[in-house]
Amino acid sequence: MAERNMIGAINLTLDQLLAEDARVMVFGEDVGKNGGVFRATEHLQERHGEGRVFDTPLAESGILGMAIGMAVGGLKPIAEIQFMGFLYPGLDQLMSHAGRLAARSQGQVNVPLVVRVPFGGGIRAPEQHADSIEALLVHTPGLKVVVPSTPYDAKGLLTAALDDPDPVVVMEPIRLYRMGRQEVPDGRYTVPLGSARVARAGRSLTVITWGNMVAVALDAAQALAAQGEADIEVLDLRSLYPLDREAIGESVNKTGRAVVLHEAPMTGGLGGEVVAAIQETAFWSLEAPVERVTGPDVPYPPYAWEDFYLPNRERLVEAVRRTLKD
Amino acid sequence: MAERNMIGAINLTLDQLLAEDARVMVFGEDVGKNGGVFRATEHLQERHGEGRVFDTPLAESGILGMAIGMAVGGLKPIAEIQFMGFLYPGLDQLMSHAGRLAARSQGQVNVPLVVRVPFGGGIRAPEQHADSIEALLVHTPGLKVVVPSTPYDAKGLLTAALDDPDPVVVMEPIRLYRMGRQEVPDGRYTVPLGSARVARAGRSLTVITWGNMVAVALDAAQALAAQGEADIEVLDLRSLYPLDREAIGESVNKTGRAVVLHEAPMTGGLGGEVVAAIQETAFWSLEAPVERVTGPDVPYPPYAWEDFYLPNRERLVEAVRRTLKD
Amino acid sequence: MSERWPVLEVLSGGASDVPAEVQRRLYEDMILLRSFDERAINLQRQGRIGTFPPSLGQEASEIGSAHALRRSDWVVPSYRDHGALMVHGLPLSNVVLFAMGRTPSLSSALRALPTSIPIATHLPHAVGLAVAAQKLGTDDLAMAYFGDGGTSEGDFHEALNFAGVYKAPVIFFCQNNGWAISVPRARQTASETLAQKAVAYGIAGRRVDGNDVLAVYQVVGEAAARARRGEGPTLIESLTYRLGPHTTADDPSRYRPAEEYQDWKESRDPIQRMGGYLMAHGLLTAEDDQAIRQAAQDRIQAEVEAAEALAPVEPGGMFQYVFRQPPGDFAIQQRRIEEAVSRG
Amino acid sequence: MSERWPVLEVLSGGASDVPAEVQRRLYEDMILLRSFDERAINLQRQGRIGTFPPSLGQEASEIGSAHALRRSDWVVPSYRDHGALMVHGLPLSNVVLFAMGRTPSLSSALRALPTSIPIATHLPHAVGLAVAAQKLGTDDLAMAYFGDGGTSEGDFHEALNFAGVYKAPVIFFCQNNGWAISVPRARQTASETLAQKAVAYGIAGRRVDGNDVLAVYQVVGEAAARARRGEGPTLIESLTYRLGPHTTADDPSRYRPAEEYQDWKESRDPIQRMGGYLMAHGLLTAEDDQAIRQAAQDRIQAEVEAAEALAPVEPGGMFQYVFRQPPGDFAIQQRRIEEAVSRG
Ligand SMILES: Cc1ncc(C[n+]2csc(CCOP(=O)(O)OP(=O)(O)O)c2C)c(N)n1
Ligand SMILES: Cc1ncc(C[n+]2csc(CCOP(=O)(O)OP(=O)(O)O)c2C)c(N)n1
Ligand SMILES: [Mg+2]
Ligand SMILES: [Mg+2]
Repeated sequence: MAERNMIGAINLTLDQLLAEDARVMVFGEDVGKNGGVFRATEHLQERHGEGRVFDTPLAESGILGMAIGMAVGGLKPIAEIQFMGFLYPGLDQLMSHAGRLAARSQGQVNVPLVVRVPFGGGIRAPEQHADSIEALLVHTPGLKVVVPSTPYDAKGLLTAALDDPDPVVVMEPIRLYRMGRQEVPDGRYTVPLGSARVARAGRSLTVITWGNMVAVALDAAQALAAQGEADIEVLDLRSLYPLDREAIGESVNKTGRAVVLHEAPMTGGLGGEVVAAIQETAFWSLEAPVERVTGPDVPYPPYAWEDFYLPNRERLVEAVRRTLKD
Repeated sequence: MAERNMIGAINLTLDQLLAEDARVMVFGEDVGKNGGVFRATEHLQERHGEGRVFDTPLAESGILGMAIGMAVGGLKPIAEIQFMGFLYPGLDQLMSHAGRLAARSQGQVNVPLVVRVPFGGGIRAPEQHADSIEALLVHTPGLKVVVPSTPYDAKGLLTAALDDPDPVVVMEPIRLYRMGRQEVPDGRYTVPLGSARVARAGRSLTVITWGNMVAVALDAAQALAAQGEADIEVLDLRSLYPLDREAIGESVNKTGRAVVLHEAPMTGGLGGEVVAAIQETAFWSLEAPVERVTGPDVPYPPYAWEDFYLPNRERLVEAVRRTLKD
Repeated sequence: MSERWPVLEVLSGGASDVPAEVQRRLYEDMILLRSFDERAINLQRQGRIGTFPPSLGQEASEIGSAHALRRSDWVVPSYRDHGALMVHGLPLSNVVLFAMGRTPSLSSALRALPTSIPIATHLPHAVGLAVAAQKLGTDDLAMAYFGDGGTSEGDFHEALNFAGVYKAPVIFFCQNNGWAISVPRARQTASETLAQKAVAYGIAGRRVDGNDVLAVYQVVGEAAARARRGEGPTLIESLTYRLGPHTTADDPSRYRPAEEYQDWKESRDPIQRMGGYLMAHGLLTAEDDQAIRQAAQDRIQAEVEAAEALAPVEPGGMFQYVFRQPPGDFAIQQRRIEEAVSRG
Repeated sequence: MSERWPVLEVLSGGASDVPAEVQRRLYEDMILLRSFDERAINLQRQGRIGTFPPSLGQEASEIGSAHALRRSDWVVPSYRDHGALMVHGLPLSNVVLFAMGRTPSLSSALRALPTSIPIATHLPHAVGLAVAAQKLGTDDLAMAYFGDGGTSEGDFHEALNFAGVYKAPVIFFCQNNGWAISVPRARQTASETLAQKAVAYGIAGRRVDGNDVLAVYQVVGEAAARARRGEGPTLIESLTYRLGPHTTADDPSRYRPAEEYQDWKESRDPIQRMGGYLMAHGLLTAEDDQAIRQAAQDRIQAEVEAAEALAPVEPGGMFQYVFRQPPGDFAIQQRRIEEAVSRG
């Protein structure tokens, strides 16, 4: 067991998955010699050969479409899309095919595909390098979607995604790749799909979030605790589809108040689904309206505006205070 | 003024818009000689010439990408995507470009584009001919999205979409194309974007819906009224982005209870946004949890299952009863 | 340009070296397919099935191409390829069930993907299947079916480009039937032939008379042999014609010149041509022909009856196959619908 | 195949008939671009700007191509085309502002789209702009810029195909700089040249020495004349080389052979080649050269200062341009953020 950051944990996991099963293939743009633009696949081509770890032409629909065929054909593809903002030209393959082939074939075919996609803001990147489109994927029938916020979960969820017989998109928060280290077991383990994690237990209010925003929530919780203002529970969803509605209900039934936090634009964001889930599982416990703290309904802005765009501790604390007041 | 069905109203509107402004162009797959697979563009090529009404190659990204360029270049394109289930390969153009070009250019460029897309179920069509992906479009910054449920609104919203300086997707409910007629003025009028319509006023509970499902809601409301069970208000959103949050709040603050009804799958569907909007505008009036009656989280099934998939009067009535009981 | 892309014909030449029993089998299957499509159109008119896409006129392309494959090869079909799938082993009753809205596609336990309705977006899957065959060390290949309209989609491009880069054992079999619903081939692309699009990917391109079943059989056989030898992909343009409507919901008289249709129907019908050829070479008599047609009718009747004999569907069916490991939500959603059904 | 796709060169031949002042202007602009890129890399190292994509080595392609256009033509650029935009009229201070994260793109009041970061998906826009010019009855054209990697995207295909069908006045200017980040041209596609991809669309294809500014100027000029005459689109493959990193965030030594780089740098530098040519033809002296370089530095200094002098951004800026007619929600969302900022 060693301390690793998230990118190190992912690199280790890919290395181990490649080693344990010859059917595992890792591919995408610049994943070979270059080791990926974030170095998630560093040294993997050297170790496992060009037949197993390889570059593709620059075409996201081609990558995902080929990956689907490979999965059906008996391999275990792990495809990388370089940034979530470049998943758009490949969405059709997920929406028309990856998510439908099992149903379309009445179970004759299934698609054990893993797609890794770095996403989210906070690194002062150029345009379209910081998008978060989990809401679109979660609304796509037939897909599973997970998002780790710790190195430990990054390894466990990626391994679980590979083991899962259905297509799974693993969203990796770019800003967390190198932020903080954690003990990550060397051996194989999985974090089950569909299970949220209580990142901090508390009694006054539940903040429900995922990805980058978990750190913001923990930070706000600590600040509010330090001032003796509130004892916040932070629920890290980890799995966006399946959604752990039970964990949501349990937490909000306990605290009676909730704020949903995400970086994607508000309207049509997954926050709405979480609010609806609260409504359906914890209505009678609710003591105040559920607020959403999110990015505004605008394209992710150039980085001079990034700090205004991204929900931060201040905005979350204000929302928590409003929600506690009611 | 004459009685028209929705497809007739659309055909008339396109004809008039083409006649009144030489910059208007109508194009897509099979819209020319064939008049469109639903006949929305029937006779338009004959009347306005091949320069104004024309077929494209079979490529949705090409259609929308070219349309964007045409809009920037000084034309007023009205592009047709044959079915919403075939919008997927063109989504990138809406998500990476149509919705961003104004912001990306800091207002130097704008995209006065109209995209017409037949959508939704109920006509026993083959696979992928019945999808409803409004939630994906509404979550795309920079796009506006409208959906008529009457011939009158079909004309007024389409005209308003053309007048609007921003990109607008007009979703047309296939099942309503030829279902029922209504007086539709011959002259030009608009139905403003962003304004919901009270399709039926009532006091006991609000059903919030759009498109095909408006008919189901009105039907259920009538049944419940006939039995003296409840007096349902039906709010037809008409405009999904901008969303008329005021109308939602006003209605639910009046009735104290709401059910959201849509045909798309539940998880991540626009129903969540509506529930959140209610939470934010009418929490203190709520006397029962808001329920959602929607399609299940599965790909739209083959038509033998269509009646099980689509929300219907029975399911809505049950949800209303549950909500009234609390 | 087109002189660089000659159209392979066989029927117009001398005797073929394809074994007589294969020739005969090709003919029988073309008749079976034609008879099936005619029957399906009838069933649709009677309201017993829904929208149906017949392959009338394209029998030589469908049957000839599929006969050139092995059962272990992957067929990656579009919505119009029940003919090819039938040759690959698909029971015709599945086609009826599909048109009855009881399955979302032509799915089967064969080495075949379910039929794909979105145009050309299945082509990358064929590349992936071919890459899988390659990496798993077999000499199987994948063959994707699509139409002239399909060549315009971005996925056509991405698939052929990937296939070229990986030298994948894949055949892109394009049935150029002259029309994409109402859009004629000449408005689909300005390239003189579709085969020449292979140049863009550094792969082989071939044109074949798609109404000449022996030529189709030969050209696909050659491409398959090349693929198995590791020489990479081939794009085949099979020149044929859709004699029927696009689907039973379409009316081609709105857009298609009557003379064009008459010409293809009267002088280039693939079944007549092969029938004439077989008779000329002493491989078929009028009585044989009669027997083949009768056998086809009988078989189709049995398949239709089998499909129609099935019990109505249950709501649970639409949840059943979406995931191998479904989420907990499914049980709740299914129960709610079942309750409504049992009340309603 | 490549003998069918000869590479146009001019500098290696005799005297050009391009007017001397234009030749000189091409040289000056190449120096300006090179100097700017060097300065930008420096600014990035000092933390004064963010990630920056230099066009080091591609100056002849950028400058030569843009000079062949009229101001009323549309430029449809990728992220690396500040050089072409500068020629079209873009102030260099805009480039600095972009790299400072103050604008999402290089936007301007010119007949140019904002730079596009997603690869090749801007090509259909060029077709649309060209179609608009056509329908509005002008003889303007649109020119899209993109790289070798861009040829793999589906939108490349759809754009070129639409352009062919509509005979649109559009030029597809592909800078084949050998690499798409770390992926070499040979792994991007199996076609021997990129120009030959034109065959797939029935349009013209040309190859040019992209480090020969006079050749680039000529080939684009010819394509533009063809487009204005209504003879349709041209795909141009401009053979060049990226001498710098992909962006300042990239380290090419990880993937690129040092010898390849040395070769291009030492014997094929576009600025050295044009400088030598001008001197050999008596159009440039060493003193001129010195003065040109100094003028470039001065101009760049002024542009950087102008950009850095601007006041910090306000939160409202990110809402300002999303819609011409923004929804009511915007005011509420903006106010909430402004309140948090003023409290924080
Ligand atoms: C992505 C997509 N866009 C549009 C359609 C609607 N559509 C169905 S078939 C068809 C024409 C196809 O023509 P072609 O590829 O030539 O095949 P054919 O039907 O002639 O066999 C169209 C436009 C679709 N199924 N998928
Ligand atoms: C759709 C999309 N996918 C991936 C990327 C990430 N990316 C940025 S530049 C680049 C390589 C581009 O290579 P090329 O087209 O040759 O242009 P060059 O950078 O060499 O000028 C990649 C993969 C992107 N910007 N857009
Ligand atoms: Mg066709
Ligand atoms: Mg390049």
